[in-house]
Amino acid sequence: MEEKEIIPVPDEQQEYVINMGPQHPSTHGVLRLLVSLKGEMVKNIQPHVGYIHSGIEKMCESMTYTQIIHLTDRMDYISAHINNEAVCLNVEKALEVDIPDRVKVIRTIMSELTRLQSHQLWWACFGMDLGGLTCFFYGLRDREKILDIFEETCGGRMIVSYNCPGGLMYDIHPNFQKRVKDFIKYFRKILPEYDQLLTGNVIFHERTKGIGKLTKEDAISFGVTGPTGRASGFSCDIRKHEPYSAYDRVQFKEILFTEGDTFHRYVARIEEMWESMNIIEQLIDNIPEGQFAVKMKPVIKLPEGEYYQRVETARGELGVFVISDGNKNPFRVKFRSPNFSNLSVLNHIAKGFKIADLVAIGGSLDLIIPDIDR
Amino acid sequence: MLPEIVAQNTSPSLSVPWWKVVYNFSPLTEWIDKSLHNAMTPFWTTVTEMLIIGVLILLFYALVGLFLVYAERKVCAFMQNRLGPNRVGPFGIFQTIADLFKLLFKELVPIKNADGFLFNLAPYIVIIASFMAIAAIPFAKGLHAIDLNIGVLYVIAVSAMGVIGVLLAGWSSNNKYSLIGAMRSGAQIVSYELSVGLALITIVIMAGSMQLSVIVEAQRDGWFIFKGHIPAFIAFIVFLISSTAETNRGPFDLAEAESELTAGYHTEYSGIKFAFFFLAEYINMFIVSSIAATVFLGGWMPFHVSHWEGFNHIMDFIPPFIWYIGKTFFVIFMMMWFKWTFPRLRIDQLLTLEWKYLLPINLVNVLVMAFIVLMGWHF
Amino acid sequence: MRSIINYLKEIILGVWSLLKGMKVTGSYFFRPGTIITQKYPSNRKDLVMFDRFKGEVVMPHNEKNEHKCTGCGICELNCPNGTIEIISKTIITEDGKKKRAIDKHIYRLGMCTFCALCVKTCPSNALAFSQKFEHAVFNRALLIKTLNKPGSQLMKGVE
Amino acid sequence: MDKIQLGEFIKSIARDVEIKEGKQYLEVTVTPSILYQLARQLREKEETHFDYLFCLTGVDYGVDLGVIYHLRSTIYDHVVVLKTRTSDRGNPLLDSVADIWQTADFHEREVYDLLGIKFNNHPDLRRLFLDNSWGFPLRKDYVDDINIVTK
Repeated sequence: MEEKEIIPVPDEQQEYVINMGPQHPSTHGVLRLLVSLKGEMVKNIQPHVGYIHSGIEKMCESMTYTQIIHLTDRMDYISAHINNEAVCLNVEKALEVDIPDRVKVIRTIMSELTRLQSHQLWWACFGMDLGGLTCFFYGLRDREKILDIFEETCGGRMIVSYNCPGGLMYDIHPNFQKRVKDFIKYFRKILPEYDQLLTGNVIFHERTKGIGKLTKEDAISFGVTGPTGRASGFSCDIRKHEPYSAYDRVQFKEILFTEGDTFHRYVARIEEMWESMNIIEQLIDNIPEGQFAVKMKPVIKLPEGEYYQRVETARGELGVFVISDGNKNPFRVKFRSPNFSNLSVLNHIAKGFKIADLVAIGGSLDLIIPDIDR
Repeated sequence: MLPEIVAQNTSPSLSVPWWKVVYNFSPLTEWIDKSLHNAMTPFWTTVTEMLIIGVLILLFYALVGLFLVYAERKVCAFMQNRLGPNRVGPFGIFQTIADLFKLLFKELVPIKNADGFLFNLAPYIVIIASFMAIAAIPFAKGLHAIDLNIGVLYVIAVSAMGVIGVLLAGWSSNNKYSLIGAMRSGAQIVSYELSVGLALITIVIMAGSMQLSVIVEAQRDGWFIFKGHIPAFIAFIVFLISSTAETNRGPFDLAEAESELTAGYHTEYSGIKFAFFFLAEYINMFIVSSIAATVFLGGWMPFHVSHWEGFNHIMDFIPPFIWYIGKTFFVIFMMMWFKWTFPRLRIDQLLTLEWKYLLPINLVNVLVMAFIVLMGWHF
Repeated sequence: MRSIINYLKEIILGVWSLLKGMKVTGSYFFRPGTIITQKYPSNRKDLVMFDRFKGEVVMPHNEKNEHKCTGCGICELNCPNGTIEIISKTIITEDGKKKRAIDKHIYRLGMCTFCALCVKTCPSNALAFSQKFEHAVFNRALLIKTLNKPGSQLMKGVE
Repeated sequence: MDKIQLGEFIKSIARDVEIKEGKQYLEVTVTPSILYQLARQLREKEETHFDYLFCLTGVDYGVDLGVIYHLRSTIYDHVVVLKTRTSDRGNPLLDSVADIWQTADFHEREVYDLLGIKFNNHPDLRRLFLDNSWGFPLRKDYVDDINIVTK
């Protein structure tokens, strides 16, 4: 980079540009935002991504389908299980394999647990973004309990690697049901405490209400999905629209708001935690007996064609688009990651607000940077 | 009128129990003063006294700073279901000392294009401001460095000087985050100084004096927070809020807002210079808490309930210094509790809170208080 | 008048919501029983990992220093990131036949992502996960491990 | 609308389209020249109302470079896949749809970054992940001896 000559700029065009990131406490990873300020007011935001671009799509082209699953863990590492499930579902759909009910139910429970722990972590970080550091520890304290459940059954805490084409790597641990039930009982008591600490707080209301409004039309146009999109009234819950696994046999509400501000993005996630607990409670006692995996061929070859599978991760719609040419490696894999689209809306909604609001809005979008960069 | 009260109280009468005599530090300080006068000329006496007091305050300063850092870490840890420091020494009590050594040995990173003189000056201004304020605080009867007749005003004036250091630090660091932090801090202190002053004036109206020792003496038969009905209580709450803001502590820590400005005005500081800012923050907290304790909670005066003689005697038996420290730490605990519970305010909300809520309430409060005092309705 | 009432109501409700928050943190402050901190290095003895915990890949040997690895190389094929390298040799069995056998099963812990594909796909169940989780070493070369012990042999009856 | 109706509708509004019923979605292959017009019509026509572009994929087919658009209507819940390809590897140029669906802004930048397909009328066509001196890694003829290790 050569140094630029300094040219005097007229007053009204002068910008106070700050680099938020790549190392910044509130960008949750190595996201760099080039923020132009006027006083405290944000005039323009340019996101610079790619600091942890790992070329997962390129790597997938030289890997087998079984191996791809374990790469997807590293994309959205907070909802790793759901990413795995997306690839598995895509492969199973392409091969037209019939999956046992047991697998479907376990996958659903695991997905919902993943969603719960992801929202807990988000709540923790969102509280911290707004300056309430205690939230962080409460959120992580409760998240540990889910991670323990994961560790007991899957052997990994965050990066679970529990799915494989045709089912699961291993059966659930004998303690699984008891632990999950204990956790739900515990968390139903704790979640109102979250509300007392943050949701009802007058400072929190002031900080979030009416901040970063996103209309439904913009949400659709920008492809903003997940709780962020649903807070704007964009009905985009894949679990409802294209039910996969066992979502068609459970009763749950799609959380929809119309306001679309930071506060409602927050409330949408809190409500989703309640819904996730409802879903788990409906399924945990009714795990059908049966195999935990279907016997698959050692080398999986998808028939030639294009396959698209959408799932609902904790942050929105994850799409796995596989173009197969009949070989054991895919011809092209595209991951339509929710955070990528959610990031693109940041400039649109945070313009005109203050720096502190930018942090709050960024927190409410719940960005996971490796998922943006892939 | 004022000298009379002081004179009256400094001469111990025989009917007073022995511990009250022991707990009065004025004979001791007077004796030191007299013996120094006998030994040397008045000029050198003053110099020696200044030196002794300076060293004592410095020691006290360092000890309080270290303890408060430890206390804050423990308090926040317990609120967050953690243990806090627990490695260095029993219950981690030497953790802050270890941190101090770490900070002492850390490299002072020179900043490119920074204004070197101001950059180095800023931490000293911040620490001197808090250092000066501590001089006027009465720790026990007869135990303060200087008993100014405008003590309250002096403390407000001096503690507000710290913001100059913050502004200088932000401006001279050649860092955009620091500058935003400093500007925020400037706006914040200018506004909240008003509330602090008005809240104290409410009590000054009641006490009829700005001299801190007189204010404490006036609370012999009841603390002002109880004596002054609701206005005194409101003034206490307002003082608590605005002094939290004045010390740049959460939820008003916008100047260093970690999640927005990384570390605000002290982003570029390292080593001992950073330690100065860090220490000054805690000492400022200590100062505003001790002012709150002195003005509202009766300073070193023990807690008395009228007609409960036995209870009052037991209360009298506790040394005044303990009373003073206890009250101060109660206020400090409240401030820590605030910090570790609430999310941070935004800059415009911070100013809204001051100009739209605290200031009107305060002004009305002062009026009400003046009226109460005029009518003699207080206890 | 109404605006004044609203103004006061706003203040009182605001303060009330703040007090509710303070109740939560305060209640935890006075209940040290809820502390969840683990004093890690000193509680090593009673720190038991779950039996499925994926610490590192090991090759279990029995007391006769025998393992089950035939050196087929399926784990090497299945590994997504080239963690495993198998160096095989040819041995002559008792009945005079030439046979492929394992010389070195090299496992690079630093590259492993603990996906468990090698353990799951091994046809003779020669690999397993250990519960060890303290992997920090001072030299990167120490992370390259040879899983079969020196002088070990294939267990009888494993093909 | 179901797949057949959709296909017939698209045939009625655009010529030179090749319509294939895929396993999942209706796949419509168009030439780059009419892509923008068709996309605009699909978005604006009341009967189709494809207001949600949920995936935009750039593909290197070996010879051709192509882009695949997955469109969905949030009202009717039907999906269509638009495909287009260009054989000009040196200077592939397509029309940007960023003014129809704002999400295409970032997605097209990603495609430009990884495959080198340029988009006309894109508001801010810069590289997204990689720096300017880098090649286009998702192309099949991309070689990188340092960063790509093969066994």
